[in-house]
Amino acid sequence: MENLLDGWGLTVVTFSPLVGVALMLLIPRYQEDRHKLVALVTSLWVALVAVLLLIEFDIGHTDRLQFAVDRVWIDVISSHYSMGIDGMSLPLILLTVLIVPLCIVYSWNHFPEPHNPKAFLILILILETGMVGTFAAQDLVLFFVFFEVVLLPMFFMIAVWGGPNRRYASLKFFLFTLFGSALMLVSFLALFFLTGAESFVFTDLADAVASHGVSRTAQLWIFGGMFLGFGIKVPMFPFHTWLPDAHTEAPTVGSVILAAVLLKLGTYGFIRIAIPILPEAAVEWAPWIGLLAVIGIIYGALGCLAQTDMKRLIAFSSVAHMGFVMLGIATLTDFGINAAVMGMVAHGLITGMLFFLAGSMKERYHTLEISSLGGLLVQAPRMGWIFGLCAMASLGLPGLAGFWGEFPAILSAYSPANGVPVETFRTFMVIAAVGTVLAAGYLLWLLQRAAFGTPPDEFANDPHITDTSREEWIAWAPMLVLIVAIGVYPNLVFRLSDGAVDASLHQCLKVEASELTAEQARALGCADVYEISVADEHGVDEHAAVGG
Amino acid sequence: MTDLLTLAATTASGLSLGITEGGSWLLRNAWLIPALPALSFLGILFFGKRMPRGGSELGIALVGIAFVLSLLTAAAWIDHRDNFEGEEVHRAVAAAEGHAAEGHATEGHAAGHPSLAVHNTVTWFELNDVTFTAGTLVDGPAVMMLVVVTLVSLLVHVYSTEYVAGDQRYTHFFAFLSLFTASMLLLVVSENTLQLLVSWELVGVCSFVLIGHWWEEKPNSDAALKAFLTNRVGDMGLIVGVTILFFTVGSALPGQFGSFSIAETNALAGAGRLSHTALLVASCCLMAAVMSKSGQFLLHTWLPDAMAGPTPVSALIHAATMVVAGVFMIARMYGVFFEGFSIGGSSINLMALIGGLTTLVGACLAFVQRDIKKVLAYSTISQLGYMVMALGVGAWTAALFHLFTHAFFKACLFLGSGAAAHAVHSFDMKSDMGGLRKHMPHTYRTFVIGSIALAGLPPLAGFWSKDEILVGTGGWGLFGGTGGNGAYTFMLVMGVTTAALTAAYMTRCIYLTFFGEFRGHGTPHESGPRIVVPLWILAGLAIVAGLLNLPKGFPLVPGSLQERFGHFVEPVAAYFPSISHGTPSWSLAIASTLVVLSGIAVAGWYYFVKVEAASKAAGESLTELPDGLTSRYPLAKMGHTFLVQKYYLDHLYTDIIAGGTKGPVAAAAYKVDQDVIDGVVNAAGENAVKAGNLVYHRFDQLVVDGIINTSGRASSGAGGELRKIQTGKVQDYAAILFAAATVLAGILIVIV
Amino acid sequence: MLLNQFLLLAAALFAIGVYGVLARRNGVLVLMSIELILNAVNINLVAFSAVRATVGGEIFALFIIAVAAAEVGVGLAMVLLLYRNRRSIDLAGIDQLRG
Amino acid sequence: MTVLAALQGFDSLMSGDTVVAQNIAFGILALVMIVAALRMVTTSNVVHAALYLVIVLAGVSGIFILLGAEFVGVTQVLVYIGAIVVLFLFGIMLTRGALGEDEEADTEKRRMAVLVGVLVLVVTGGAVLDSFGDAAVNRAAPSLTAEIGDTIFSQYIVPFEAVSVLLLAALIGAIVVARKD
Repeated sequence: MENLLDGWGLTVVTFSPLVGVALMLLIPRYQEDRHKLVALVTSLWVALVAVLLLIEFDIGHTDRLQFAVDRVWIDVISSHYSMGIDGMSLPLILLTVLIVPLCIVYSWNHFPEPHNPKAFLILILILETGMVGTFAAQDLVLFFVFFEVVLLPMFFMIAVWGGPNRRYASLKFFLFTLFGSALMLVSFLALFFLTGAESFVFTDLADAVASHGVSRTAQLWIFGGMFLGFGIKVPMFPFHTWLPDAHTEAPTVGSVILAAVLLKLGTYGFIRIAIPILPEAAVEWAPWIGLLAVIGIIYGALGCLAQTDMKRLIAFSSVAHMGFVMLGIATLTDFGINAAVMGMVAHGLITGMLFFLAGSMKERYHTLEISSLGGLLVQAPRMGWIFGLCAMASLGLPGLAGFWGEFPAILSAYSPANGVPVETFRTFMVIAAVGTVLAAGYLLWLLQRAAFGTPPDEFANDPHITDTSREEWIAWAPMLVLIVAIGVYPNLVFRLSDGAVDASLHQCLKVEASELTAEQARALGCADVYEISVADEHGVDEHAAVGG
Repeated sequence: MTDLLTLAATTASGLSLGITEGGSWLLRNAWLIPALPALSFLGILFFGKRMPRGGSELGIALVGIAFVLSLLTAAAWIDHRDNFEGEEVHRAVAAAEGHAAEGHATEGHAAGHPSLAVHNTVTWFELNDVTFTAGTLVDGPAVMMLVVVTLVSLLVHVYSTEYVAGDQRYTHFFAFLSLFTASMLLLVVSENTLQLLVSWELVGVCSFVLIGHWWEEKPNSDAALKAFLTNRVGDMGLIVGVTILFFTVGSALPGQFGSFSIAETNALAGAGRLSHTALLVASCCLMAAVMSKSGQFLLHTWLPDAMAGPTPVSALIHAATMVVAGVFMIARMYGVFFEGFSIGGSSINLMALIGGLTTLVGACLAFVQRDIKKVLAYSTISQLGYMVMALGVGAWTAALFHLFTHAFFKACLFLGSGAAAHAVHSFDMKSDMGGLRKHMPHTYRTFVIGSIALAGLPPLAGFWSKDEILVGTGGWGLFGGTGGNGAYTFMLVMGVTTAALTAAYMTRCIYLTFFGEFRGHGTPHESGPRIVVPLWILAGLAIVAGLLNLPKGFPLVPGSLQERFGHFVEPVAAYFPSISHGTPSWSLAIASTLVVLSGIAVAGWYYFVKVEAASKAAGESLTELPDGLTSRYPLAKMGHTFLVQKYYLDHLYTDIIAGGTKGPVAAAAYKVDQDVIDGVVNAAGENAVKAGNLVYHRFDQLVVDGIINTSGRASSGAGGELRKIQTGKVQDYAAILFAAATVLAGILIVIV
Repeated sequence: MLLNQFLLLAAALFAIGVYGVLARRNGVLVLMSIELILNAVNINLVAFSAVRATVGGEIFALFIIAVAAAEVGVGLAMVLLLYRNRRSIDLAGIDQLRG
Repeated sequence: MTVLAALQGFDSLMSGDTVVAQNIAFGILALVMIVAALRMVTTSNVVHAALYLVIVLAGVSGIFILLGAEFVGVTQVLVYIGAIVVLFLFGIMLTRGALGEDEEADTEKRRMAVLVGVLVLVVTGGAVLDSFGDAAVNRAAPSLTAEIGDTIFSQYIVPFEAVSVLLLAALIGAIVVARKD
């Protein structure tokens, strides 16, 4: 078992959903039960292998790349089929592998219109491959391939099973992300050619950048390209307008997967590719990313307050949440990025649940207009209280997972990595704290209008507003348990991600600038990073000495 | 912090923290006390419906056990306080840059044995080689609060089995009551600020759920929302304050990224190792949190609305426990506040000012309320103001003692008002009450005892604690008493006037509720034993509690019995700043009693004489003189409406700030989002389409197609011409054939 | 004797043959002119065979004679058919295959 | 230019004695053939044209004999004159002779034909004169028919068979095309 997982583990996890898809293609369309069975079995099998990976995972050194496999893939462009996971990618893979079977169970006997379970389940499985692949890829080209593979099924899911103006929404989603990833690809290539690294694997690129010392402006531009590619996916402030449309139009399962995992590809891209490979550029960009993140928080919250449609409100809330995650990343500190990883996992679970709830309410009330909802707690008490719990988790109540995503981010914003302007980040911290209040505002206001009060007369004695059904319970129970478990004992995630985050951050970002003498700085290879911070603190003369 | 510190026996290098790992089993395992109600919460949540008494019996049982445990812990603490000889924990500290010598920390203690807090932690999670611990820090104030919270919670549990009897969400109510008690107890024993923050917000959530217990009606859920959001505003301050402290402590400890530990923070603050500005900013932020949680002046608007919740909830949460969480937090972090607001030296600081203002504001507003619970709510606000003012002027023990006594008589008043309202099915004194003393004797007697204690007449608890605070202000120095930490004369004046106002509005309340004719419908009758017994227990405590802290030099009682409360509760350790205690003065005691009596007299005269006569003359039970003072003078009238409008603060918050952000600002932001950003995107889309059309119609059709078409036409034209050659005659073909062949041959020859 | 004499003669015959093909309206006469052209070619062949004193050219000439015979056979058959259908063998009138 | 070269060639011609006889014979034959050919293409009477064709073919056979290729000359007479011209006569007879005067094509067509003919003559003549300036044809002995036979059945056996097949095909074709039914 030991070596089997080591060599093949990741490839199995990534590609077995495709095997499932192949199987399902053989089965004719009208045998729906068989389709559902195959899809569920495949996703459970993937989950099982992932759990095996977790068990075999060496908790001691989460920073090391484990289960790595590295074969030459396309030698012409020297890209390797190199996969591997460490502390940062494992939690996200586990999240993906958990969400997909739950989605399949959730839509067991109420598939969205037009009724075509075969195509729907195939799309979900392809999505799963794309997502797991992206998190496990250690090669830029491979990463980009999986990054794009994810795009298509989601486009079709929105375009085919979406709401009224799904065409506009799916097209907007597709073009927006494609635009971003095109720029990202340009910067990947620029990175590869400028540094002359011998392969696209992250580690080679990082060493190449470190040794060759690509010119600062080039680094800035490359980081800019990546920032745009990932920023659109996150989504960050100015590039977020595709998210509300995509969510309002997507079918329930579609928006759950979109919210739970797809948004994480962007942030994961930052912490896996952008920051480790280009630390100097990261330091230069950090204040801008922080600024956009903070604007995102406030902007998302205000957006939520103005919404009339529940799903659109939840979509805006995830803009705000991802703002916190990006703030954590922008600080470039251990704390911040750990908070980001935790934030990703927590947001995935909580917003996934919220979208599940929105979907169930849409099935019962056939509308998500908040003004026509109400009295959920009267008619469906259990679902009402689950909705209450998720709202509380979403606004960052301590004791639930949301808090551990937001609080350390705010904490780390107080003292960002050296070279990053401290005062600006402290103002960001205060604004983010204001964000938590706004978050409480819009969520509880939603809870009050949707759950409290008495049901409006049109639904008062509506027979099929039933309480949570069996599938819903099965689909939701694991997520609820996890939300509470991670909330009470956050070490579940921190233990995994801490080592990896520590390793991914460049030495110069972490070490205290003041304690470092000039020679040490040059030895560590962060002359220019140090140079930046030096220029801030010690004035020009010191700078000249070190820079020389 | 990291599995604590050099357990050096002697006071070796480094700062002593005034905490110990030793102590009796009970003190070390104080985490059991919060764990029990948490257990009962889970039990009721999952199995409540199936229990015979709907889960309340489990709740009462476990809170009862917790109460017994707290009593035992108190006993263990009393023993530990005086004769615990274990070693004190020390912490290596960064080189002191020119701060006062090591001695600063130790000399400040009053004489006597140092009270070492019992410290017991377990690692919660690790980040960036910083271990975050969760654990308990048991010392004087913690033990006191444990006892108070568990006692009041137990009585409220018993009380609400009858009060909430018929409610359809009976089990749900008890579940959250237990969760609230658990989180409050967790807050009380929390060892570090992170744990404090967590339990602080948990308590906020429980109050949200309990206030909104009857969430069918909109006002109830509005009140719950308002309470939670105002608390969240305060929590914002708490988060920022905690962050600042985390990193300031981190910079003072060598090789340490940061630490949440309360003991460390206070000890370092006390030893002057933390920068004053950081402490000041942190104290202001934490003050914001206190203002929201303990209903201080600017953020108090949620407390009166919180009365929308069931009365046991108001009694437990909004009188005895949650609202004092803010005061307890100040007491807990007193090292930071003492240094931050430099309470020791100055004549006025933010905390004292806010406290004083709140007392006055609360008392004035209590005058104009119709709803009995609102009166008590505003009175709670004003008493909390007292405590915060006491802490602001440095009278730490007086504040905690007042908290202790206030918990009892305020809970008694609330439960009494609940009993009365339960009987007449309404809270409105003016329309539905009056003359209840005949129908509900027990409630009447306990209510009067509670009011006397609240007003502060000598034998009862209120007098002792309020007097201590007034002494503590040090302002009385002008009249012979020695001041406490600073001459806070202004605070003294506010304190005394409030004492008078308190007495006055309580007399009004008693008259409107229990005297005159019964204005309601139906016949009110005394509540059952499960309500009356808790009332009597609390009334008894209200009487007895004052004796716990008799001032020094009190004639009748031997020295060993004086100031027991202060002795056991006030910590004498490194983590607690050295505060000077004012010496009580007889003249102040007499003066304050006279002021209280005058308050009662005025109100009594107005109601018992004038209104009684007017109602006798009018033949029906009046609640105020028809042409009273306020109706005659426009200025008084304006003052009256100003008070009734609660200083228009509510209007300011709900409509302008909350309504503003909710309505127009959010709409504007969303409009920006839709028009500007989406506009940009859509515009980009449309322009792309337009450009596409332009390119298509202009360029593509005309130019490119043009070329192709012309070439097409040309070729067909040419084709047409060439067709003529195809005459069909063989000879012509042959001719062309030969001609072409020869021409080609010719060319070939010429070239080759 | 100069080789040129024979080649010039062949060229002349060839030219007259071409003229005959192009100018004459009678199908049979056109065939005759074709025979003329073929003979011109034969002359060339034999002339070259003589210059090289090999028999290759002569053999080829023989083949050409055979082919010419076949060709006349078929040609006349067609002309006959044409005649039967159109009562006239005037080549100018046959232009159904016009473009 | 090429014409001059040709004239010089002639005077060398005149000098030799045996050669002279041959040249005279060639001259007469050539003249007769050219006149007959011209007459053939210009006469309006089809039968006359056929007869002129006979004269030309006979001239050609003479030329062959002059060039030493007796076997070919004899086959020429045998096949061409004997068979093909007779065939032509049959053709003329079957198509009722000239049906009146076979008047010349309209002048425009004839002028074009003359033009093409002259063009062909000039180009081929020029090419010939230019490339074969003064190559002489003086055969030691006429070619041996045996030798022709041997090479036909050794080197050219494939074309020989092909021609036989061709003749068969032509035969059948002619019959099929010209069949009455």
